[in-house]
Amino acid sequence: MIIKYFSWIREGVGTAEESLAKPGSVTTVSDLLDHLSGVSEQHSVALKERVFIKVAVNHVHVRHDTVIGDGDEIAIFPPVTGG
Amino acid sequence: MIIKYFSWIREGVGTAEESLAKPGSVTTVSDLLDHLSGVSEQHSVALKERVFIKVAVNHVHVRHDTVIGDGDEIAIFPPVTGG
Amino acid sequence: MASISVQSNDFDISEEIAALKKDNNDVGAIVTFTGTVRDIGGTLRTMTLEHYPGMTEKELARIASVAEERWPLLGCRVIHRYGTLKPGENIVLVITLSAHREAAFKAAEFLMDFLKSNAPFWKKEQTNEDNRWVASKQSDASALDRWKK
Amino acid sequence: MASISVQSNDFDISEEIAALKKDNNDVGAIVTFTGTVRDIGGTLRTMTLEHYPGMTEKELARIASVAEERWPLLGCRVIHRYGTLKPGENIVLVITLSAHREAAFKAAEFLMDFLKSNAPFWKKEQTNEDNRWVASKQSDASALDRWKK
Repeated sequence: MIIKYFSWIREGVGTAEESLAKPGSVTTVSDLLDHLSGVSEQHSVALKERVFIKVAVNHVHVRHDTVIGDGDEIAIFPPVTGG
Repeated sequence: MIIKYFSWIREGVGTAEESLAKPGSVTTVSDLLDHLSGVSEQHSVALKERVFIKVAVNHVHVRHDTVIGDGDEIAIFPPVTGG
Repeated sequence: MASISVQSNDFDISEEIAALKKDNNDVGAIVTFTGTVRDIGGTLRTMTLEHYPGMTEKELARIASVAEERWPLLGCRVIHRYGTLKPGENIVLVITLSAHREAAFKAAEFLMDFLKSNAPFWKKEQTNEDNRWVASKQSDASALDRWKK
Repeated sequence: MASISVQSNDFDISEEIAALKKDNNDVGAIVTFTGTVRDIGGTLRTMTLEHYPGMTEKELARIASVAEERWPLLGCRVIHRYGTLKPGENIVLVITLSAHREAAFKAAEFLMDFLKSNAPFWKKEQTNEDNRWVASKQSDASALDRWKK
Protein backbone atom coordinates (compact mmCIF):
# COMPACT_ATOMS: atom_id res chain seq x y z
CA MET A 1 0.00 0.00 0.00
CA ILE A 2 0.98 3.60 -0.65
CA ILE A 3 0.84 6.01 2.29
CA LYS A 4 0.70 9.76 1.59
CA TYR A 5 1.08 12.48 4.22
CA PHE A 6 0.05 16.12 3.99
CA SER A 7 0.53 19.41 5.85
CA TRP A 8 2.02 19.28 9.34
CA ILE A 9 1.69 15.50 9.46
CA ARG A 10 3.91 15.30 6.37
CA GLU A 11 6.40 17.63 8.03
CA GLY A 12 6.22 15.66 11.28
CA VAL A 13 6.68 12.25 9.70
CA GLY A 14 9.43 13.68 7.52
CA THR A 15 8.28 12.24 4.22
CA ALA A 16 5.45 12.90 1.75
CA GLU A 17 5.02 9.29 0.71
CA GLU A 18 6.08 5.80 1.65
CA SER A 19 4.98 2.32 0.60
CA LEU A 20 4.70 -0.83 2.62
CA ALA A 21 3.21 -4.28 2.36
CA LYS A 22 0.14 -4.44 4.56
CA PRO A 23 1.20 -6.06 7.85
CA GLY A 24 -0.87 -8.99 9.11
CA SER A 25 -1.95 -6.96 12.15
CA VAL A 26 -3.63 -4.30 9.99
CA THR A 27 -7.29 -4.61 9.05
CA THR A 28 -8.63 -1.07 9.47
CA VAL A 29 -7.36 2.49 9.12
CA SER A 30 -7.05 2.59 12.88
CA ASP A 31 -4.81 -0.52 12.85
CA LEU A 32 -2.64 1.13 10.20
CA LEU A 33 -2.26 4.29 12.31
CA ASP A 34 -1.20 2.08 15.24
CA HIS A 35 1.31 0.28 13.05
CA LEU A 36 2.74 3.47 11.56
CA SER A 37 3.11 5.01 15.02
CA GLY A 38 5.62 2.25 15.76
CA VAL A 39 7.75 2.93 12.72
CA SER A 40 9.69 5.86 14.21
CA GLU A 41 9.59 8.46 16.95
CA GLN A 42 8.64 11.03 14.31
CA HIS A 43 5.70 8.92 13.13
CA SER A 44 4.62 8.41 16.71
CA VAL A 45 4.54 12.12 17.51
CA ALA A 46 2.91 13.16 14.22
CA LEU A 47 0.13 10.57 14.48
CA LYS A 48 -0.50 10.86 18.21
CA GLU A 49 -3.61 13.02 18.35
CA ARG A 50 -6.06 10.78 16.53
CA VAL A 51 -8.87 13.32 16.68
CA PHE A 52 -6.81 15.52 14.32
CA ILE A 53 -5.95 12.68 11.94
CA LYS A 54 -8.14 12.54 8.83
CA VAL A 55 -7.80 9.72 6.32
CA ALA A 56 -8.76 9.17 2.69
CA VAL A 57 -8.64 5.77 1.03
CA ASN A 58 -8.30 5.87 -2.74
CA HIS A 59 -9.21 9.60 -2.70
CA VAL A 60 -12.36 9.20 -0.60
CA HIS A 61 -12.71 10.45 2.99
CA VAL A 62 -13.21 7.51 5.36
CA ARG A 63 -13.65 6.84 9.07
CA HIS A 64 -10.91 5.20 11.12
CA ASP A 65 -12.85 1.92 11.33
CA THR A 66 -12.79 1.48 7.54
CA VAL A 67 -11.27 -1.80 6.32
CA ILE A 68 -8.30 -1.33 4.00
CA GLY A 69 -6.51 -3.53 1.46
CA ASP A 70 -2.95 -3.98 0.29
CA GLY A 71 -3.52 -2.16 -3.01
CA ASP A 72 -5.01 0.96 -1.45
CA GLU A 73 -3.66 4.50 -1.53
CA ILE A 74 -4.01 5.78 2.02
CA ALA A 75 -3.73 9.52 2.64
CA ILE A 76 -3.20 10.81 6.16
CA PHE A 77 -3.68 14.50 6.91
CA PRO A 78 -4.95 17.05 9.43
CA PRO A 79 -8.35 18.74 9.07
CA VAL A 80 -8.44 20.65 5.79
CA THR A 81 -8.18 24.46 5.72
CA GLY A 82 -8.76 25.50 2.11
CA GLY A 83 -11.38 27.84 0.68
CA MET B 1 -49.05 68.59 -4.05
CA ILE B 2 -47.37 66.75 -6.89
CA ILE B 3 -48.80 63.35 -7.81
CA LYS B 4 -46.62 60.90 -9.76
CA TYR B 5 -47.83 57.65 -11.32
CA PHE B 6 -45.76 54.67 -12.44
CA SER B 7 -46.11 51.46 -14.44
CA TRP B 8 -49.63 50.30 -15.33
CA ILE B 9 -51.16 52.88 -13.02
CA ARG B 10 -49.43 55.60 -15.02
CA GLU B 11 -50.73 54.06 -18.24
CA GLY B 12 -54.21 53.68 -16.75
CA VAL B 13 -54.46 57.22 -15.43
CA GLY B 14 -53.00 58.49 -18.70
CA THR B 15 -50.40 60.82 -17.21
CA ALA B 16 -47.08 60.48 -15.40
CA GLU B 17 -47.55 63.51 -13.19
CA GLU B 18 -50.15 66.02 -12.14
CA SER B 19 -50.33 68.68 -9.46
CA LEU B 20 -53.22 69.79 -7.35
CA ALA B 21 -53.92 71.85 -4.27
CA LYS B 22 -54.76 69.51 -1.41
CA PRO B 23 -58.56 69.38 -1.17
CA GLY B 24 -60.13 70.01 2.27
CA SER B 25 -61.47 66.44 2.32
CA VAL B 26 -57.98 64.94 2.11
CA THR B 27 -56.03 64.14 5.27
CA THR B 28 -54.46 60.75 4.53
CA VAL B 29 -53.13 58.84 1.53
CA SER B 30 -56.37 56.90 1.51
CA ASP B 31 -58.40 60.12 1.30
CA LEU B 32 -56.25 61.24 -1.62
CA LEU B 33 -56.85 57.97 -3.47
CA ASP B 34 -60.61 58.46 -2.94
CA HIS B 35 -60.38 62.01 -4.25
CA LEU B 36 -58.29 61.04 -7.29
CA SER B 37 -60.69 58.21 -8.13
CA GLY B 38 -63.36 60.88 -8.68
CA VAL B 39 -61.24 62.90 -11.10
CA SER B 40 -61.96 60.77 -14.17
CA GLU B 41 -63.15 57.36 -15.26
CA GLN B 42 -59.51 56.46 -16.06
CA HIS B 43 -58.39 57.44 -12.56
CA SER B 44 -61.23 55.44 -11.06
CA VAL B 45 -60.33 52.25 -12.94
CA ALA B 46 -56.55 52.55 -12.39
CA LEU B 47 -56.90 53.17 -8.64
CA LYS B 48 -59.71 50.70 -7.95
CA GLU B 49 -57.81 47.72 -6.49
CA ARG B 50 -56.38 49.34 -3.39
CA VAL B 51 -54.47 46.21 -2.39
CA PHE B 52 -52.28 46.71 -5.50
CA ILE B 53 -51.78 50.43 -4.89
CA LYS B 54 -48.47 51.31 -3.24
CA VAL B 55 -47.65 54.86 -2.20
CA ALA B 56 -44.49 56.79 -1.41
CA VAL B 57 -44.55 60.25 0.17
CA ASN B 58 -41.45 62.33 -0.46
CA HIS B 59 -39.61 59.19 -1.70
CA VAL B 60 -40.46 57.03 1.32
CA HIS B 61 -42.84 54.05 1.24
CA VAL B 62 -45.87 54.73 3.44
CA ARG B 63 -49.12 53.09 4.48
CA HIS B 64 -52.47 54.32 3.22
CA ASP B 65 -53.33 55.80 6.62
CA THR B 66 -50.35 58.19 6.51
CA VAL B 67 -51.19 61.86 6.89
CA ILE B 68 -50.06 64.02 3.94
CA GLY B 69 -49.48 67.73 3.44
CA ASP B 70 -49.92 70.17 0.58
CA GLY B 71 -46.21 70.38 -0.20
CA ASP B 72 -45.68 66.61 -0.49
CA GLU B 73 -44.64 64.63 -3.54
CA ILE B 74 -46.99 61.64 -3.63
CA ALA B 75 -46.05 58.68 -5.83
CA ILE B 76 -48.67 56.06 -6.67
CA PHE B 77 -47.58 52.75 -8.18
CA PRO B 78 -48.20 48.99 -8.28
CA PRO B 79 -45.99 46.51 -6.35
CA VAL B 80 -42.43 46.85 -7.57
CA THR B 81 -40.87 44.20 -9.84
CA GLY B 82 -37.21 45.14 -10.22
CA GLY B 83 -34.14 43.10 -9.39
CA MET C 1 -20.98 53.53 3.03
CA ALA C 2 -22.44 51.58 0.16
CA SER C 3 -21.93 52.75 -3.38
CA ILE C 4 -25.20 52.93 -5.36
CA SER C 5 -25.72 53.42 -9.10
CA VAL C 6 -28.91 53.56 -11.13
CA GLN C 7 -27.85 53.55 -14.75
CA SER C 8 -28.84 52.50 -18.25
CA ASN C 9 -25.42 51.14 -19.24
CA ASP C 10 -24.01 47.71 -18.42
CA PHE C 11 -21.46 46.88 -15.71
CA ASP C 12 -18.39 44.66 -15.44
CA ILE C 13 -18.31 42.53 -12.31
CA SER C 14 -14.52 42.12 -12.13
CA GLU C 15 -14.01 45.88 -12.43
CA GLU C 16 -16.64 46.60 -9.80
CA ILE C 17 -15.04 44.14 -7.37
CA ALA C 18 -11.59 45.62 -7.94
CA ALA C 19 -12.86 49.17 -7.35
CA LEU C 20 -14.53 48.05 -4.12
CA LYS C 21 -11.75 45.89 -2.70
CA LYS C 22 -8.79 48.06 -3.66
CA ASP C 23 -5.92 46.90 -1.45
CA ASN C 24 -8.02 46.12 1.62
CA ASN C 25 -6.47 42.90 2.87
CA ASP C 26 -8.97 42.56 5.72
CA VAL C 27 -11.35 41.27 3.05
CA GLY C 28 -11.58 37.50 2.92
CA ALA C 29 -14.96 36.96 1.26
CA ILE C 30 -16.61 38.56 -1.76
CA VAL C 31 -20.14 37.66 -2.83
CA THR C 32 -21.80 38.94 -5.98
CA PHE C 33 -25.34 38.53 -7.19
CA THR C 34 -26.22 39.32 -10.78
CA GLY C 35 -29.79 39.30 -12.04
CA THR C 36 -30.24 38.81 -15.79
CA VAL C 37 -33.14 39.09 -18.25
CA ARG C 38 -34.80 35.68 -18.58
CA ASP C 39 -36.56 34.62 -21.74
CA ILE C 40 -38.93 31.83 -20.89
CA GLY C 41 -39.88 29.95 -24.01
CA GLY C 42 -37.91 32.15 -26.39
CA THR C 43 -40.73 34.67 -26.93
CA LEU C 44 -39.22 37.74 -25.28
CA ARG C 45 -37.92 40.47 -27.52
CA THR C 46 -37.05 43.11 -24.94
CA MET C 47 -37.72 44.08 -21.37
CA THR C 48 -38.13 47.70 -20.31
CA LEU C 49 -37.38 48.80 -16.77
CA GLU C 50 -39.16 51.90 -15.54
CA HIS C 51 -38.05 53.45 -12.26
CA TYR C 52 -38.73 56.42 -10.03
CA PRO C 53 -35.85 58.89 -10.40
CA GLY C 54 -35.37 60.70 -7.13
CA MET C 55 -36.57 57.84 -5.00
CA THR C 56 -34.67 54.88 -6.48
CA GLU C 57 -31.16 55.75 -5.31
CA LYS C 58 -32.41 56.84 -1.90
CA GLU C 59 -34.30 53.59 -1.41
CA LEU C 60 -31.33 51.46 -2.52
CA ALA C 61 -29.03 53.42 -0.18
CA ARG C 62 -31.49 52.92 2.67
CA ILE C 63 -31.61 49.14 2.10
CA ALA C 64 -27.80 49.01 1.90
CA SER C 65 -27.42 50.97 5.13
CA VAL C 66 -29.65 48.47 6.93
CA ALA C 67 -27.44 45.64 5.64
CA GLU C 68 -24.34 47.51 6.77
CA GLU C 69 -25.77 47.91 10.27
CA ARG C 70 -26.63 44.24 10.45
CA TRP C 71 -23.44 42.61 9.12
CA PRO C 72 -19.76 43.64 9.38
CA LEU C 73 -19.28 44.59 5.73
CA LEU C 74 -16.02 45.94 4.30
CA GLY C 75 -17.68 47.06 1.09
CA CYS C 76 -21.10 47.13 -0.53
CA ARG C 77 -22.13 48.00 -4.09
CA VAL C 78 -25.53 48.05 -5.76
CA ILE C 79 -26.05 48.74 -9.46
CA HIS C 80 -29.49 48.61 -11.04
CA ARG C 81 -30.11 49.28 -14.70
CA TYR C 82 -33.18 50.91 -16.26
CA GLY C 83 -34.34 51.29 -19.84
CA THR C 84 -34.74 48.65 -22.52
CA LEU C 85 -32.75 45.43 -22.18
CA LYS C 86 -32.42 42.31 -24.31
CA PRO C 87 -32.75 38.69 -23.15
CA GLY C 88 -29.61 37.61 -21.30
CA GLU C 89 -28.54 41.14 -20.39
CA ASN C 90 -27.61 42.15 -16.86
CA ILE C 91 -30.27 43.91 -14.77
CA VAL C 92 -28.86 44.22 -11.29
CA LEU C 93 -25.59 43.68 -9.43
CA VAL C 94 -25.06 43.42 -5.69
CA ILE C 95 -21.55 42.99 -4.22
CA THR C 96 -20.72 42.48 -0.56
CA LEU C 97 -17.25 42.26 0.98
CA SER C 98 -16.52 40.96 4.45
CA ALA C 99 -13.83 39.23 6.46
CA HIS C 100 -15.78 35.97 6.44
CA ARG C 101 -18.16 34.27 4.07
CA GLU C 102 -21.30 34.09 6.16
CA ALA C 103 -21.71 37.88 6.52
CA ALA C 104 -21.02 38.42 2.82
CA PHE C 105 -23.56 35.76 1.76
CA LYS C 106 -26.28 36.84 4.19
CA ALA C 107 -25.92 40.55 3.40
CA ALA C 108 -26.12 39.90 -0.36
CA GLU C 109 -29.25 37.77 0.04
CA PHE C 110 -30.80 40.38 2.32
CA LEU C 111 -30.06 43.18 -0.15
CA MET C 112 -31.65 41.26 -3.01
CA ASP C 113 -34.73 40.31 -1.00
CA PHE C 114 -35.37 43.90 0.07
CA LEU C 115 -34.49 45.35 -3.31
CA LYS C 116 -37.04 43.01 -4.92
CA SER C 117 -39.83 44.26 -2.64
CA ASN C 118 -38.88 47.90 -2.13
CA ALA C 119 -36.78 49.40 -4.92
CA PRO C 120 -39.13 51.36 -7.21
CA PHE C 121 -38.61 49.51 -10.49
CA TRP C 122 -41.24 48.03 -12.77
CA LYS C 123 -40.59 45.58 -15.59
CA LYS C 124 -42.54 45.47 -18.83
CA GLU C 125 -41.96 42.61 -21.26
CA GLN C 126 -42.23 43.04 -25.01
CA THR C 127 -42.95 39.70 -26.68
CA ASN C 128 -43.88 38.85 -30.24
CA GLU C 129 -47.54 38.81 -29.20
CA ASP C 130 -47.95 41.69 -26.77
CA ASN C 131 -46.49 44.00 -24.13
CA ARG C 132 -47.22 43.20 -20.51
CA TRP C 133 -46.22 44.43 -17.10
CA VAL C 134 -44.55 41.73 -15.01
CA ALA C 135 -46.66 40.79 -11.97
CA SER C 136 -45.12 40.89 -8.52
CA LYS C 137 -44.49 37.55 -6.88
CA GLN C 138 -45.85 36.47 -3.51
CA SER C 139 -42.59 34.56 -3.00
CA ASP C 140 -40.71 37.88 -3.03
CA ALA C 141 -42.92 39.31 -0.28
CA SER C 142 -42.59 36.08 1.71
CA ALA C 143 -38.80 36.19 1.37
CA LEU C 144 -38.72 39.19 3.71
CA ASP C 145 -40.10 37.18 6.62
CA ARG C 146 -36.88 35.29 7.19
CA TRP C 147 -35.02 38.52 7.99
CA LYS C 148 -37.26 39.42 10.90
CA LYS C 149 -35.22 39.34 14.06
CA MET D 1 -22.06 18.99 -14.94
CA ALA D 2 -19.96 21.34 -12.91
CA SER D 3 -16.65 22.60 -14.24
CA ILE D 4 -13.78 22.18 -11.78
CA SER D 5 -10.26 23.60 -11.90
CA VAL D 6 -7.37 23.26 -9.48
CA GLN D 7 -4.72 25.67 -10.68
CA SER D 8 -1.87 27.89 -9.56
CA ASN D 9 -2.80 30.84 -11.78
CA ASP D 10 -5.40 33.51 -11.05
CA PHE D 11 -8.92 33.72 -12.53
CA ASP D 12 -11.14 36.50 -13.88
CA ILE D 13 -14.68 36.42 -12.55
CA SER D 14 -16.33 38.19 -15.50
CA GLU D 15 -14.69 35.82 -17.96
CA GLU D 16 -15.68 32.79 -15.93
CA ILE D 17 -19.31 33.94 -15.74
CA ALA D 18 -19.41 34.60 -19.48
CA ALA D 19 -18.00 31.15 -20.26
CA LEU D 20 -20.59 29.53 -18.01
CA LYS D 21 -23.67 31.50 -19.06
CA LYS D 22 -22.99 31.67 -22.79
CA ASP D 23 -26.33 32.50 -24.39
CA ASN D 24 -28.49 30.58 -21.93
CA ASN D 25 -31.43 32.90 -21.39
CA ASP D 26 -33.09 30.59 -18.90
CA VAL D 27 -30.54 31.96 -16.42
CA GLY D 28 -31.93 34.72 -14.22
CA ALA D 29 -29.58 34.59 -11.23
CA ILE D 30 -25.80 34.35 -10.96
CA VAL D 31 -24.03 34.13 -7.60
CA THR D 32 -20.27 34.20 -7.15
CA PHE D 33 -18.19 33.67 -4.06
CA THR D 34 -14.54 34.66 -4.05
CA GLY D 35 -12.25 33.86 -1.16
CA THR D 36 -9.14 36.03 -0.81
CA VAL D 37 -5.96 35.94 1.26
CA ARG D 38 -6.50 37.94 4.44
CA ASP D 39 -3.68 39.68 6.22
CA ILE D 40 -4.73 40.29 9.79
CA GLY D 41 -2.54 42.97 11.33
CA GLY D 42 -0.32 43.42 8.30
CA THR D 43 2.18 40.71 9.28
CA LEU D 44 1.53 38.17 6.51
CA ARG D 45 4.11 37.92 3.77
CA THR D 46 2.70 34.96 1.84
CA MET D 47 0.34 32.05 2.17
CA THR D 48 1.11 28.66 0.67
CA LEU D 49 -1.67 26.26 -0.25
CA GLU D 50 -0.79 22.57 -0.32
CA HIS D 51 -3.28 20.14 -1.81
CA TYR D 52 -3.68 16.47 -2.65
CA PRO D 53 -3.34 16.05 -6.42
CA GLY D 54 -5.51 13.17 -7.53
CA MET D 55 -8.07 13.64 -4.81
CA THR D 56 -8.73 17.40 -4.96
CA GLU D 57 -10.56 17.60 -8.27
CA LYS D 58 -12.55 14.44 -7.51
CA GLU D 59 -13.65 15.78 -4.16
CA LEU D 60 -14.64 19.17 -5.59
CA ALA D 61 -16.59 17.43 -8.38
CA ARG D 62 -18.35 15.25 -5.81
CA ILE D 63 -19.39 18.27 -3.73
CA ALA D 64 -20.60 20.06 -6.87
CA SER D 65 -22.63 17.04 -7.97
CA VAL D 66 -24.41 16.98 -4.61
CA ALA D 67 -25.27 20.68 -5.06
CA GLU D 68 -26.54 19.99 -8.57
CA GLU D 69 -28.80 17.22 -7.29
CA ARG D 70 -30.17 19.45 -4.58
CA TRP D 71 -30.85 22.69 -6.50
CA PRO D 72 -31.94 23.34 -10.12
CA LEU D 73 -28.64 24.79 -11.33
CA LEU D 74 -28.02 25.93 -14.90
CA GLY D 75 -24.27 26.14 -14.38
CA CYS D 76 -21.69 25.54 -11.69
CA ARG D 77 -17.99 26.40 -11.58
CA VAL D 78 -15.36 25.83 -8.90
CA ILE D 79 -11.79 27.10 -9.15
CA HIS D 80 -9.32 26.61 -6.32
CA ARG D 81 -5.75 27.83 -6.47
CA TYR D 82 -2.69 26.20 -4.91
CA GLY D 83 0.88 27.34 -4.42
CA THR D 84 2.18 30.55 -2.89
CA LEU D 85 -0.15 33.56 -2.80
CA LYS D 86 0.25 37.14 -1.58
CA PRO D 87 -2.12 39.03 0.73
CA GLY D 88 -5.22 40.15 -1.16
CA GLU D 89 -4.89 37.51 -3.88
CA ASN D 90 -7.77 35.26 -4.92
CA ILE D 91 -7.86 31.74 -3.46
CA VAL D 92 -11.17 30.22 -4.50
CA LEU D 93 -14.09 30.98 -6.81
CA VAL D 94 -17.52 29.38 -6.81
CA ILE D 95 -20.15 30.38 -9.38
CA THR D 96 -23.73 29.14 -9.50
CA LEU D 97 -26.33 29.90 -12.18
CA SER D 98 -30.03 29.30 -11.80
CA ALA D 99 -33.40 30.60 -12.96
CA HIS D 100 -34.05 32.18 -9.57
CA ARG D 101 -31.93 33.74 -6.88
CA GLU D 102 -32.68 31.42 -3.98
CA ALA D 103 -31.24 28.29 -5.63
CA ALA D 104 -28.14 30.16 -6.80
CA PHE D 105 -27.49 31.62 -3.32
CA LYS D 106 -28.13 28.39 -1.44
CA ALA D 107 -26.03 26.24 -3.78
CA ALA D 108 -23.07 28.65 -3.58
CA GLU D 109 -23.21 28.69 0.22
CA PHE D 110 -23.50 24.91 0.32
CA LEU D 111 -20.52 24.50 -2.01
CA MET D 112 -18.36 26.77 0.11
CA ASP D 113 -19.37 25.11 3.37
CA PHE D 114 -18.54 21.64 2.07
CA LEU D 115 -15.40 22.76 0.28
CA LYS D 116 -14.15 24.27 3.55
CA SER D 117 -14.57 20.97 5.40
CA ASN D 118 -13.80 18.42 2.69
CA ALA D 119 -11.57 19.69 -0.11
CA PRO D 120 -8.00 18.52 0.62
CA PHE D 121 -6.22 21.86 0.90
CA TRP D 122 -3.98 23.06 3.73
CA LYS D 123 -2.89 26.66 4.26
CA LYS D 124 0.47 27.66 5.68
CA GLU D 125 1.12 31.29 6.54
CA GLN D 126 4.55 32.89 6.22
CA THR D 127 4.82 35.94 8.47
CA ASN D 128 7.77 38.10 9.41
CA GLU D 129 8.15 36.06 12.59
CA ASP D 130 7.46 32.46 11.60
CA ASN D 131 5.70 29.95 9.36
CA ARG D 132 2.59 28.30 10.70
CA TRP D 133 -0.12 25.97 9.48
CA VAL D 134 -3.58 27.52 9.69
CA ALA D 135 -5.79 25.71 12.21
CA SER D 136 -9.18 24.41 11.15
CA LYS D 137 -12.17 26.26 12.55
CA GLN D 138 -14.95 24.68 14.57
CA SER D 139 -17.33 27.15 12.89
CA ASP D 140 -16.59 25.52 9.53
CA ALA D 141 -17.51 22.08 10.85
CA SER D 142 -20.65 23.52 12.47
CA ALA D 143 -21.65 25.18 9.21
CA LEU D 144 -22.38 21.76 7.73
CA ASP D 145 -25.19 21.11 10.19
CA ARG D 146 -27.59 23.52 8.53
CA TRP D 147 -27.55 21.48 5.33
CA LYS D 148 -28.82 18.32 6.99
CA LYS D 149 -32.22 17.51 5.60
